[in-house]
Amino acid sequence: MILTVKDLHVSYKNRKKNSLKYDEKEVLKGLEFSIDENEIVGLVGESGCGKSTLAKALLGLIKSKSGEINLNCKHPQMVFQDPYSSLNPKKRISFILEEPLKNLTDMTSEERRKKAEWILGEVGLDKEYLDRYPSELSGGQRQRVCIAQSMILGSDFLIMDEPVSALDVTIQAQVLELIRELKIKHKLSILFISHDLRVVYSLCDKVMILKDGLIVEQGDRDKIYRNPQHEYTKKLLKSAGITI
Amino acid sequence: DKAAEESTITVGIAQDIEDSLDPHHAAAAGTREVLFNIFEGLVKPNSNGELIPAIASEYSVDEEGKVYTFTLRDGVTFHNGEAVTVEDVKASIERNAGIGDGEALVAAFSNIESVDTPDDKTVVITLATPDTDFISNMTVAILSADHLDETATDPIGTGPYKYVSRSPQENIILEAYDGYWGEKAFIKNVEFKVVADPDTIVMNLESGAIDMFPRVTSVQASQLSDKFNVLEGTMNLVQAVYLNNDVEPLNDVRVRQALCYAVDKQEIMDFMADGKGTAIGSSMFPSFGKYYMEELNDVYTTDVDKAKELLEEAGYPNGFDLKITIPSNYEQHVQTGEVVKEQFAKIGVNVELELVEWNTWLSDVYSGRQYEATVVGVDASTLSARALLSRFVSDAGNNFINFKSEAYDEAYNKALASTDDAEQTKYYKECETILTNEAANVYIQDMSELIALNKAFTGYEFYPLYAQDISKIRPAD
Amino acid sequence: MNKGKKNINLILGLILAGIAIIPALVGIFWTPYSTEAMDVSLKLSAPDMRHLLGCDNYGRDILSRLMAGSKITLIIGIGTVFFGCSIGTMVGALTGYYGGLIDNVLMRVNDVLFSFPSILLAMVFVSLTGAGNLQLVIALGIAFIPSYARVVRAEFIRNKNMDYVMAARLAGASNLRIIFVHILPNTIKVLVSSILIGFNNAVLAEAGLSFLGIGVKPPEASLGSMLSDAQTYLFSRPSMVVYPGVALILMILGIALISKEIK
Amino acid sequence: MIAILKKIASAIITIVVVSCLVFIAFSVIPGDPAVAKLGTQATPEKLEALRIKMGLNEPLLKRFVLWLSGIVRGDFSTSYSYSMSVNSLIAEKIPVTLILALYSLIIMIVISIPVAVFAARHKGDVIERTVTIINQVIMSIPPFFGGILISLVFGMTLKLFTPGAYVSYSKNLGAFLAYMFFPALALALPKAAMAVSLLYTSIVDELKKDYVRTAYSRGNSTKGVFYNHILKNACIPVITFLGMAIADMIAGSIVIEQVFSIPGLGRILLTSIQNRDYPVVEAIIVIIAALVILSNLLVDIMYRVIDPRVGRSNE
Amino acid sequence: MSLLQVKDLNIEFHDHIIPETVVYDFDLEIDQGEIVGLVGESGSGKSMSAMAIAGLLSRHDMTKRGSIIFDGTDMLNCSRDKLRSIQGDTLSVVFQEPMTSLDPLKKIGYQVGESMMLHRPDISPEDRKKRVIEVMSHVDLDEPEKLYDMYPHELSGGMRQRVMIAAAMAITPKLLIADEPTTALDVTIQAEVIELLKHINRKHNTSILFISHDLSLVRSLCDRVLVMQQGRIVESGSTKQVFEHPAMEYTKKLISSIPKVEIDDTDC
Ligand SMILES: Nc1ncnc2c1ncn2[C@@H]1O[C@H](COP(=O)(O)OP(=O)(O)OP(=O)(O)O)[C@@H](O)[C@H]1O
Ligand SMILES: Nc1ncnc2c1ncn2[C@@H]1O[C@H](COP(=O)(O)OP(=O)(O)OP(=O)(O)O)[C@@H](O)[C@H]1O
Ligand SMILES: [Mg+2]
Ligand SMILES: [Mg+2]
Repeated sequence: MILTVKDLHVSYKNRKKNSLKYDEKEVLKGLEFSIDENEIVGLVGESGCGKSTLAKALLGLIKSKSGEINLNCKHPQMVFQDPYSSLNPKKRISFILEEPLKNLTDMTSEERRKKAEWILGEVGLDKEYLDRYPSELSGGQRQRVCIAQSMILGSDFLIMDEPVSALDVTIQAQVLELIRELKIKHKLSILFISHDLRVVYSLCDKVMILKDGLIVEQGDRDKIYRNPQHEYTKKLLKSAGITI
Repeated sequence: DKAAEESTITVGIAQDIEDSLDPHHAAAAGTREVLFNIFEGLVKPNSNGELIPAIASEYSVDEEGKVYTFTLRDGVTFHNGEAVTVEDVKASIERNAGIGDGEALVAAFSNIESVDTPDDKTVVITLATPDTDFISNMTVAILSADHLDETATDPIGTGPYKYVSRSPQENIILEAYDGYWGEKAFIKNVEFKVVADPDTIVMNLESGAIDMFPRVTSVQASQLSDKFNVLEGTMNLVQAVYLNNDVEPLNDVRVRQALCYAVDKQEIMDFMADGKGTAIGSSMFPSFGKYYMEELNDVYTTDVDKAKELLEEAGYPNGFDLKITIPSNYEQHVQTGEVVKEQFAKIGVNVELELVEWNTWLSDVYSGRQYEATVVGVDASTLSARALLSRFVSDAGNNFINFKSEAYDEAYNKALASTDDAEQTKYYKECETILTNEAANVYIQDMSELIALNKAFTGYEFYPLYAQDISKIRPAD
Repeated sequence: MNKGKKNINLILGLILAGIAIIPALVGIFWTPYSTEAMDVSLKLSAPDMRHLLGCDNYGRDILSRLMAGSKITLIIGIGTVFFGCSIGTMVGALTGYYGGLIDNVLMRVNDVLFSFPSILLAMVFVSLTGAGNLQLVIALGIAFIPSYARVVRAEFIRNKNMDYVMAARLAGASNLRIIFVHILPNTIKVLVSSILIGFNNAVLAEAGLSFLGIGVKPPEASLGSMLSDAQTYLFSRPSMVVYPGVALILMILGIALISKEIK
Repeated sequence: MIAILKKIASAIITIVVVSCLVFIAFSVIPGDPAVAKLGTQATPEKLEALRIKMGLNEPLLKRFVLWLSGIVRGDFSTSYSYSMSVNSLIAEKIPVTLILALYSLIIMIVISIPVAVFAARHKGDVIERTVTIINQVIMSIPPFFGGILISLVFGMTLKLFTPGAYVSYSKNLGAFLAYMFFPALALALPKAAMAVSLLYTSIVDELKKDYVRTAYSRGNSTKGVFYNHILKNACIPVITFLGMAIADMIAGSIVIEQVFSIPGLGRILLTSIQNRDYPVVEAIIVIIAALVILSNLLVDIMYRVIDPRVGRSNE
Repeated sequence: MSLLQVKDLNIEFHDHIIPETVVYDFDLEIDQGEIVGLVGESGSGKSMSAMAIAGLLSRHDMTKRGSIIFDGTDMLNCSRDKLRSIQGDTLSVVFQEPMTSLDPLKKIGYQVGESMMLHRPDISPEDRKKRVIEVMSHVDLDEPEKLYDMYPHELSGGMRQRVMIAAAMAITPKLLIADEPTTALDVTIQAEVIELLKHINRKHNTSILFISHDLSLVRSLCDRVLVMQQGRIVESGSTKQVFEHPAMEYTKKLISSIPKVEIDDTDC
């Protein structure tokens, strides 16, 4: 098991209008799941159900209220939902890619540069992109850079938060292909977040359905797609036009 | 004069009355010149610099100069209509002398031993030591005895104008007093209007917002249209670079003399007022005719070489650094400072001008005496030479230049003691000469005073004291 | 955006600011005449070949004083902005990034400062410390801190929840590194425009203080003090008002145009 | 509502902090009010007597407590230089400055909105560029100089008013308002220029937004789109500026009052600083700070009124 | 005659030094009651063409050539007043972004009723409100009376999109242009909006131009499909024909990039 989660609760504290008190909004209400080595787990749910929150909580970017997260991976990485805001607009691609190496390893600058060139090749980009700024890249290229940055440390667990939803259909297909390849080549475990059941089907080994802060259904891909148990899963499948 | 009955004049003043409307507590020259219209003393000055009887119709002094006897004039009333009584006079003078509560408001009054009222027309003032000059202090305002404490907010006097209202930083409004005993004012309503920004004076005059402004600069005067007459008088003050006689190197008479030789008074006047003004050489200005010594003006004619020589003698062949502290609100002194800086530079004295607020000046320079040199003008509060000369006595409280000269103290005391006018004048002149020879200060000028007056008015009179006598002004035909 | 138009504004701005600033830069090293030497014979003399802009009421060469005055104005403007901006940025960055108690405390202080209009603050400060260029710079600088702090704080709050900051954190960057290496460069754009606006405000505020008589020390001059001094000659020698006025306007206008384009 | 109450509470705290700072600042700075009052007549004995009379010999803390408790009761004690209570001194002046500031606020708004809309509608034209340039020039003029120019042009040349002929509002309200128009204009113009450029940028930003297209698609005329939809949205970023503008106008009135000979708070403040008349200075600064804080509070409330999103979503 | 006839539409931008043509020779006909789909990758010119048809492209720095005849009016050459009288009346648009296409400061009710206010000035405000609430309930918005006084930010994306549709339907147009009305929405809501459009089409016989890059949606909704690539229409025909026998490489690529869910084959 690379990741096990037990009874995870996460809530946002907010000051609501007309009130002096903090208003606590519980987004995740007791999740329980695990992810195996070299496995892609799909996380599906409607917008705002807490998918991104879960991702950030798993990596400690936001505090969870209670529960247990066991992550057997040194530097877990994440590909953020929005390829436009997840790259620092003022930094060149080379800086962005080398940042984890600079902070967490003691490589020399040549070594870092080499590694950056290599990882860029892995995601199918030319090394000339190293000297560009994010604004000079298309959405698909940005998403590749994000993926590259998340992989440069060679960590074996990644979270990908809707990595393709902002992209064009044709580019979507390319990125999905890339993820498939990388998983096999680098023996990655991935938590893949999406709201597109088709995409999830085409990529993941296991699927979890999140609704109202709870996982309403989880299991092998085929089992869920063929034989959904929960009403919500059925509704999702139906509206996606995946009829049984 | 009936037509003038309802006439109005608006007089611009640069500063509001910020000390007090109570003439006994008012200190600023700008306040005194406004209050001049409201209050009178037993005697009052006229435009020739003579004291004429006012609330008193006549007075006499005994031989020795110790007992002053005043007879009240008939029919003098306060603005509230009540007649002036000997009690009022007694109360007013005792208040100034601090009889009753100790502290004299005016230094000279501490000499008063008693104020007596033998009958309801006579006031007798007895001095502790003889003083023939004491009468010049009797211009002090006479206030109503039972209104003393309210004067600051509701001034009631006996002058040609009575107080109507004021609005801080806006105006002070006066109205001609019908019951005035003397020659009544021509103009019924007077508004003293505060014009705080000197750059708007010309505009205010031209636009008709004000009819008169005392003390415009020559630049302002030159910009006025022919709607205005510009009257020229003198400011009656001693403008000088006052030197702290106590600090190095100004404690050396040669250094002070060198500075005197370095300045070019004419150049200063040229820069500041197109040559207007009167050069002076000691602490006395021309309108004090009797005491004024024109010859002192030429003791130090501009002579850079001589100045350098003196400096060398004194051990400063390369000059020295000098900080001149100037109150920033007096533009003319600042300007003078700027010119002086250049003139001193020619003899190697390197001047730094330090502009300070009036208050800082008062506390650091005037009271604290923590300064090297300053440029200001010193005026006289009474029509007496003493008003100008007393401060240079070694232990005088207001000897802010730390001047010390035994000869001076001696001459001054002799002047005080003498009962003979000619003799007294002689001693005062001796004092002036000592100031000049000792180069106590770098004397510059008695500045010219330009009055801008709308041609609709006429009759303005200059006084040798700070006074704007509106009662003499009348509409022109 | 239309490139052509952009360049015209930028070039115009550069030219205008250049006209105002180059003489000031030259003025640091050289002026045609001494800025303080007086000469009665030249008092208020009209322009001629030797004194291109004529002389002032002390017979001092106006061109020379204009150059020196521009220099002082520039120094005060830049000094003020530098002072206010560096402290304001620090305050804004820390409060914006960390939030919580620091934010509350510093922002309250900021509010207090902010509730004193800048000219008032400067007046009080100068009356405490006396006049002088350094005092002026500090006084105006303090008065301008809150505006920078606010701008930077808002940018930090906006940025700190952006995904790239989270990514940097995942990449092992420390808080200080995130503040200075990652977020700060992203506030530059906003900062530059408020720096330029701040410069203009500083120059105008200095002129205002000179007008109130608490600006630079004579005989030193700034454009503001020259302008306010020359008002006396508004009717007789309007050109004396025009020169510093135009220089001031050119300087501000030029820099404003440039700042617009940088935005 | 509670959010607003909270804002009010924090505003009050700020005012209190400001008052304390002001009092402490003026207690520790050099400069003796007694010296100021006595001027050249000062002698050590007289000074001492006056200090006792003014209460300056009391310990600082006691004076502070006295002063603060006075303020809480709305009593700002007595002016040193004017023989009257600070309250009555200031009460007379506050309306002048306030009306000047409000007047210029109105002028600013009345000028800037149509001009900004006009410029935005002609974006890219010569008109727009002319407006921008004029705007920039106006912003570059020091306020006092602008005031002098206005007196010169409208007063001396066009004779639309008499520079310096201020009439008190208590005497003749009409004449007062007529006179105040030009000072207010002088105060408003640079701010109006600023507002135009902000509003213009904001409108241009709004123009790019999708809802504008929606409005057009429903058959709105250009004017309808501008005034019905864009303007309100474009004003939101400008409101913050409004708060600052009010503060600037109150401060700017110090200078403008000087130029136009208006006896308002600014004039009193200036002379009181010179005279070390601390009760007056303290009172005025506290009042100005309170006005600024108050106007910021109003701006905050205005946000809530104009923008339904504020206060309902989190920051 | 058909409701809308577009011939040889070309759109060219001039805001850069070299003029840029973004739509070439665009041809389109829509009959009354027909639903036509327009698909293509991002930036292929779908929105531009649609905006041109709706008369919403009127900037100085662009030119349009060709002809657009809508309901007998020449949309490219008629007066602005004429254009305005059509916009929001017989021709309405639902925009791509429901989050930003509503004026954030106007109440929902105002925005839904705006076109009615502009085009039917004779309807009294009370009647208008009644009708607006009616229209809102037609698009399945719950509690329309309450919604009437709410602001856009208080609504979810799906609700906003419904509001947009309600606003477009307020005075039953002849042609509804829907520019990617579902892209920003959740799958479940997407399906509902498609149902809604179908319903409107059936009930009012409104023609719909449906723009999307989601081929599966187009497939389930439209009668006819046009495929655009780089400003040109590369393929057109009935939905069935295009999806089952795509003629162009590009179309094939588009269709193949829909992730497949092959569950149907297995037994269940
Ligand atoms: N910083 C925050 N403060 C308060 N509430 C938040 C915050 N971030 C997210 N939320 C709320 O938490 C819930 C879950 O948000 P989250 O971003 O995890 O959703 P999501 O499933 O990723 O949605 P999407 O598919 O749109 O990305 C939402 O209702 C959101 O409004
Ligand atoms: N102002 C402009 N100047 C030049 N080109 C423009 C301009 N606006 C849009 N374009 C271009 O016009 C083309 C068509 O844009 P359009 O918005 O119609 O694409 P779309 O097919 O709707 O794409 P999407 O699916 O992303 O909405 C794009 O290539 C775009 O870059
Ligand atoms: Mg998310
Ligand atoms: Mg589009």
